[in-house]
Amino acid sequence: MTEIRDVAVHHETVVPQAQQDITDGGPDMVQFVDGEGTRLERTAANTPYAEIVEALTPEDGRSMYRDLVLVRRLDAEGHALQRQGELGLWPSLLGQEAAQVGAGRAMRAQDFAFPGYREHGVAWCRGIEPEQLLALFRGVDNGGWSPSELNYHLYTIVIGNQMLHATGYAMGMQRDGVVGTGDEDRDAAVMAFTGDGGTAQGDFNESLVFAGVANAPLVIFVQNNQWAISEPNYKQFRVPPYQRAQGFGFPGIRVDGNDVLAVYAVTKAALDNARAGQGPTLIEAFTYRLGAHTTSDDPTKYRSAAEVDIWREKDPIKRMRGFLSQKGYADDAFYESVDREADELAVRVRTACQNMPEPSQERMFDEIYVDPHPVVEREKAQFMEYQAGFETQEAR
Amino acid sequence: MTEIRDVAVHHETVVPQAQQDITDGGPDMVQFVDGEGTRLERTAANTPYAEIVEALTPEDGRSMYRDLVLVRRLDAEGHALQRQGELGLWPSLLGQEAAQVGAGRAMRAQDFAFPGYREHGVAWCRGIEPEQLLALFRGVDNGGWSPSELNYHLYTIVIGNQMLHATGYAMGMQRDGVVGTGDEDRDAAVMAFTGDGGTAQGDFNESLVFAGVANAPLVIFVQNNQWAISEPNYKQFRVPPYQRAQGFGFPGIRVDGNDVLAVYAVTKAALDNARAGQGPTLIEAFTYRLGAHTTSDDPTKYRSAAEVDIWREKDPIKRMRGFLSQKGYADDAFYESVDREADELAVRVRTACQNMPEPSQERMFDEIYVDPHPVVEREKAQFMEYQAGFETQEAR
Amino acid sequence: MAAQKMTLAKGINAGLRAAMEADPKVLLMGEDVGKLGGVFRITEGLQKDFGEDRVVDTPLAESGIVGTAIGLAMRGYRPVVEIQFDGFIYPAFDQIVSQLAKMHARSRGALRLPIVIRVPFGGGIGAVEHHSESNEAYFAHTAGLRVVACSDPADAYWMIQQAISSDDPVMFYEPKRRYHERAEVDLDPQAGSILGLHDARVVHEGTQVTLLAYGPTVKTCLQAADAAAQEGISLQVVDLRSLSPLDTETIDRVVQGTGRAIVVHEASTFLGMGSEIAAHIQQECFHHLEAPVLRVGGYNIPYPPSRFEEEFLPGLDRILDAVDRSLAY
Amino acid sequence: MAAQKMTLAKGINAGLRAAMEADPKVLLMGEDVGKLGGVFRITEGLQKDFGEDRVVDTPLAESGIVGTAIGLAMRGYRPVVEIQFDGFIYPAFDQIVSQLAKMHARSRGALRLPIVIRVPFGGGIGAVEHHSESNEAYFAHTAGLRVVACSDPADAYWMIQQAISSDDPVMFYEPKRRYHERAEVDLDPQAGSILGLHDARVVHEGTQVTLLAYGPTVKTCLQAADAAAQEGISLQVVDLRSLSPLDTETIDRVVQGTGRAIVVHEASTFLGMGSEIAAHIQQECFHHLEAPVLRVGGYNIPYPPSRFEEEFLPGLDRILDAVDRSLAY
Ligand SMILES: Cc1ncc(C[n+]2csc(CCOP(=O)(O)OP(=O)(O)O)c2C)c(N)n1
Ligand SMILES: Cc1ncc(C[n+]2csc(CCOP(=O)(O)OP(=O)(O)O)c2C)c(N)n1
Ligand SMILES: [Mg+2]
Ligand SMILES: [Mg+2]
Repeated sequence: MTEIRDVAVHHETVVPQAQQDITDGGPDMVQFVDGEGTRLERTAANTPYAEIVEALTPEDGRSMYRDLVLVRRLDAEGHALQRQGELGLWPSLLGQEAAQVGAGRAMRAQDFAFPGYREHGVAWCRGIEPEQLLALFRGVDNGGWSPSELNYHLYTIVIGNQMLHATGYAMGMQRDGVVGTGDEDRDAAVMAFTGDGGTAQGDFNESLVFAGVANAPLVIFVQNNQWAISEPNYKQFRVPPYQRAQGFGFPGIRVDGNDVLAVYAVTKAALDNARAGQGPTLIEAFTYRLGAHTTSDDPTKYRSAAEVDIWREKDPIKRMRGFLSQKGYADDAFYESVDREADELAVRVRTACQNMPEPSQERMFDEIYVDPHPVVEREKAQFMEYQAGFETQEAR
Repeated sequence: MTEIRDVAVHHETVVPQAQQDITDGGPDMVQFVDGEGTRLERTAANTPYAEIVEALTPEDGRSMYRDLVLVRRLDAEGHALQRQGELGLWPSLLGQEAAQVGAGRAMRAQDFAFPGYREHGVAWCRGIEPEQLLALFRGVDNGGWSPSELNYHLYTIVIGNQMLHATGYAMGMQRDGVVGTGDEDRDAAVMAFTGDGGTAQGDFNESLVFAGVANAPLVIFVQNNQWAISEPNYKQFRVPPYQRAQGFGFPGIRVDGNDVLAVYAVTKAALDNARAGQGPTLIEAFTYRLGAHTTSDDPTKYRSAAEVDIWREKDPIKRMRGFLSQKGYADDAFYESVDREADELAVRVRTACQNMPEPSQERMFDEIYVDPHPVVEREKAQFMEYQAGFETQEAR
Repeated sequence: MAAQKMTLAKGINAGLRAAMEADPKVLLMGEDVGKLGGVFRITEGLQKDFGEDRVVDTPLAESGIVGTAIGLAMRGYRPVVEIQFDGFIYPAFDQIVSQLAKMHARSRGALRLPIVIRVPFGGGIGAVEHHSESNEAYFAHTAGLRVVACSDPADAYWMIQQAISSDDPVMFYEPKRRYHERAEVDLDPQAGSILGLHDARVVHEGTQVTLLAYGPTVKTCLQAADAAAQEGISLQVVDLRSLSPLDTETIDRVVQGTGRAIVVHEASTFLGMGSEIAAHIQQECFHHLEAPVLRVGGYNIPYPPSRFEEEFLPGLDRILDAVDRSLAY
Repeated sequence: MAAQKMTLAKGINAGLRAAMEADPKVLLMGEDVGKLGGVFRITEGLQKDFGEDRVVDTPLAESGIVGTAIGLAMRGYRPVVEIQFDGFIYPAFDQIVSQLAKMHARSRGALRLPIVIRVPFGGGIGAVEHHSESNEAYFAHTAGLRVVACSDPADAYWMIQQAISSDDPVMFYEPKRRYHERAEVDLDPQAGSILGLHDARVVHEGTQVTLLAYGPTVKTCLQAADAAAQEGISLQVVDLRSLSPLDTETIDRVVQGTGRAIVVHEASTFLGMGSEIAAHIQQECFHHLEAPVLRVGGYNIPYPPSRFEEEFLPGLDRILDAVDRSLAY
């Protein structure tokens, strides 16, 4: 008695089609500079954050610009190294520099971040050495840094997992008494990064439940780059992610992810609230993935060049440069010096990658367990004996 | 290098405490009769559903009352049978009769329901024989009915799982072309039941994602009975479940779960929308679990008698009886006849339970797989041979 | 500290209390672990004494519980997670297998996740579906985890403390149908009877056939040994205690002594613990075996409704039948 | 229909197409299965030809994918689910183990869930973590599921169709590092070479030692057999094809022939398929065995970073070393 129905299979498409304009963030979106870098008037959306932007110095602006350029160059170098066979894979952040630099710069040293796998720009702001990012993609390690040193967790590849780790870490901060004490250098918060696709996962939503219930000092930062590999937004949700938060009892904000000033301001405000004990915020940075999903992907299969062109116009670096120039905060000499620095960074990254020592094979048995483990120890011993056997053979 | 922090452990409680008044559903809640059964005026919240209530006949009202009383008696009998050792467990619906009868009666034959484990009242409305409900709790079966016969799925015990089954089933209806055709007898929708605690699960939230994206003909019916075993609402969410829906792009409605007319009207409207192709709705029925979580539970450990008393005053049967009497739709003779029917039902359920045949033990190997499976067949054969050995021994 | 008679449930409760007293970083998390003390009352009284920050009633979402426990552990805490019933661990499977088991290796030792996941497991209590599962093999197959099972009050008391002090994640299986069995527990930490967390124990000496068991079936095997003794057959019973790693030294030694082994557990036999133990023994004790290693376990079907569980669970008769088959070789 | 040369990937693609043409109730679901054709292009061109209702790009949530597939199957559909990579099946573990595996039994036969879950599995492609796992043992231990693995284009083409027409849920493992290997596929349904879905196949005759493998290691074993032949050792190679149920008739017959068996898989050996096979063989072929059943597999550590995978994966040398050890008994 299987439940086969007698109903004829329906042949019109019942799957919904795109309705959203994926190039327009709508009136709720917080924005401070337009596509040319012109500083915008106050709007209902940006007013709450205007003071934060106004407090920034020209030096802050130049420094942000520098981060954007260096991060893009680092990313381009990762991409190139993959193409040359030095890395197995590279997920490019091209187009998302402002979202990541804005978010990364809003953090304090005592805050802690949980990235996905594309957050090279956040890593940069946390002080992770660029070459450390390469180990994972070169296949020598699953992460080349110690998370506690710079308060930056390893990349997490299983979509959604890190959101709960971030929530738990934030709950730990609450128990440590480093939330809401009023001590600026002590109060801390956590940032958790994921993408538009990531919002569908159970873990993502459970993190909203737990963070909401615990009133945890957590900022959930969703980079909506319009694509989850080949799937557009309308296959992941019906309303944009920033609206998700209110249903869990805390604020959600949409920010122009290509406007570094806006991202910085919104994130800083959210982090300040979190540290002060005001609980979680969800930020949706509306941006675009200009490149392929990763070096393994071929986006021509699923999206039009025209769409990419529209977004190329919204380039976050171009906008920041326009802003600095219009305001007279930077000149060509500055831009050139940043470009030179980028060239140096590229060389440094490339050299470091090529010089990365080949790990010794028996290392794979190390640090599986903290305490001794007979199975692993036996296998390691056998492996070394076996390898030694080969070497003896070869030596003969 | 474990990440042990130097920060002293914080000793004030950081876990949030209850803020909500768990006896007041707030102004958004749809309600048609008050605690005494007096018909309420139109309010902003109930106006959209007033026509549905007004279209009900006195006979409908009496029939609803009858369902409430019979379902309560059925439940009481289940409880008693457990106490007498006839059942292993019984999860009582006491206090939730109106939520379940209102929802169950709003469904059409072609609709399909996915219950949790407490939905005896919905089962009743679907036409499941009361004794069929007992098999699971007596331990002779995992469900005593064929889901496709009355379009009522088995009980699901793993919290949240059924929400996704319901969503998939609704997606199947879309593909079958039985949604939005305008044919009243053909268009169909799905109802999915869970509790307040269930809203925390990943599966619950993923069902909102999938149903939203597919615009599936699904009504998600959350009985918020204020408790998930020993955990009150504020340990599961920060804002009530009906607000969850908007963040996923479809409407959420809170209804007085002890007001059968309101539940019926709200559910009927949501189902009509779903069948018409308007997509999902989440309904939160605000009610109260008057009994223990199950017969294994001892609620005195975690909640006050005073709280229970407040809710006993909001009894859904008392209200409906008040309404019928005030309107003159029913008299004592009617109430007595329903009580007699309830007594008969109780006897019938008890007798059926006690007469339930003991299943033959080798049946446990049947219907594990559809197609033959050598491991199960071998084990069954060995089992039967082995049993036969005992019998031969005993015979000797 | 003197010896004290207590139930297995109380043993865990007392062990948790001792661990919480010893280390303020130890937290308990789970559904209903607070005022209710858990559905089995294992955490009874602990929230009252240690507060809501250390005995945390979580939202009803197992992935969330384990995922946030991981975050708390990264922050220096030592969470002890209660899964309400065996059948409800699966929503957390991803966090356990992808993250909990791998984090130390993923971070090349930079991170440690000293998390204990307590799982009341097994059948025999007349419960409805999903409440009687034995899923230890999934986790024993998962590199990066340690998996142990206690079988009596003393082990309950000491093993839970050892598990909590382990810097590796430990899956801690509790035989729920033995929760209410009582025995003497020596509370003296110097007591000679305390074994390491991963040591097996010979709980009954015997010469002809070795029964290997853990958790709820240890007692069944002891009963089988008594019954067999009446028929003049001498059975040795080993409580494995640790499922990953296995105490293969003890296993090899005892099986080489008797030459005959039978593994007894409630889990389905196909790829259950018995298959690993049999595969190991036939490899390491090949020339000592007088008979193949036999397995007595749950049948290879989903755990049946409770009216069938007496036949489903490996009982005395099935164990003795296997003993006969082993001796017939 | 003539024979045709194609890759293993194309074999699955063509098999899916044939199944979709034969039965309008067959649906494909998964992440990126539509326009992109999946990250491995297994579903390439199918959405174009069968439409978005039958080749469904789902939201990024594996529990949701399997959970909704169950609902669709209850409504009469036959969903074929693609899990993008082995390591991403765990979020769906609960739906698979609690519901998919048990629904037929739970409903006492009233419900059938003819769902296929396709899992590209195993390592050797230089991927980052979570993309190279071999988790078949978890599902083989789960009663109610069927678990199979194809190893060449012809099996890929036929087995996927057989899996789809099975009324039971089938976990369908695809050896991703073999996707691009080509071979002749006989498209004639009457072709004598088509075995049942649960039959093992002797893919190389030999007399001294039997190698038992499935999925990606079948080819490695064939290479080992060639290499051994050059040293005058005759190895028999069996492609198990089905992991649950195992074709124990074939296994017993061939091992009784050689008296020596080695199981080779990528999964960790502790409680891997090899442990069940070894436990079975030592029981059923006890008196035929000249040597213990040996296991060559992945080490008992999480799958390592890709620069280590050549040493991690069982290769020719390790297989031949085990052959030597087996023959030395
Ligand atoms: C649980 C899980 N399922 C599937 C994948 C495979 N996968 C990797 S990235 C990706 C898309 C992610 O999209 P989004 O969240 O929008 O992030 P983006 O890549 O755009 O930054 C998918 C499906 C995964 N890594 N984890
Ligand atoms: C996945 C899962 N985890 C835990 C449980 C154990 N459990 C059974 S009922 C329950 C509470 C459910 O509360 P709620 O959703 O509010 O429903 P109610 O029982 O109040 O109707 C729990 C934790 C379960 N059945 N499934
Ligand atoms: Mg994206
Ligand atoms: Mg409830």
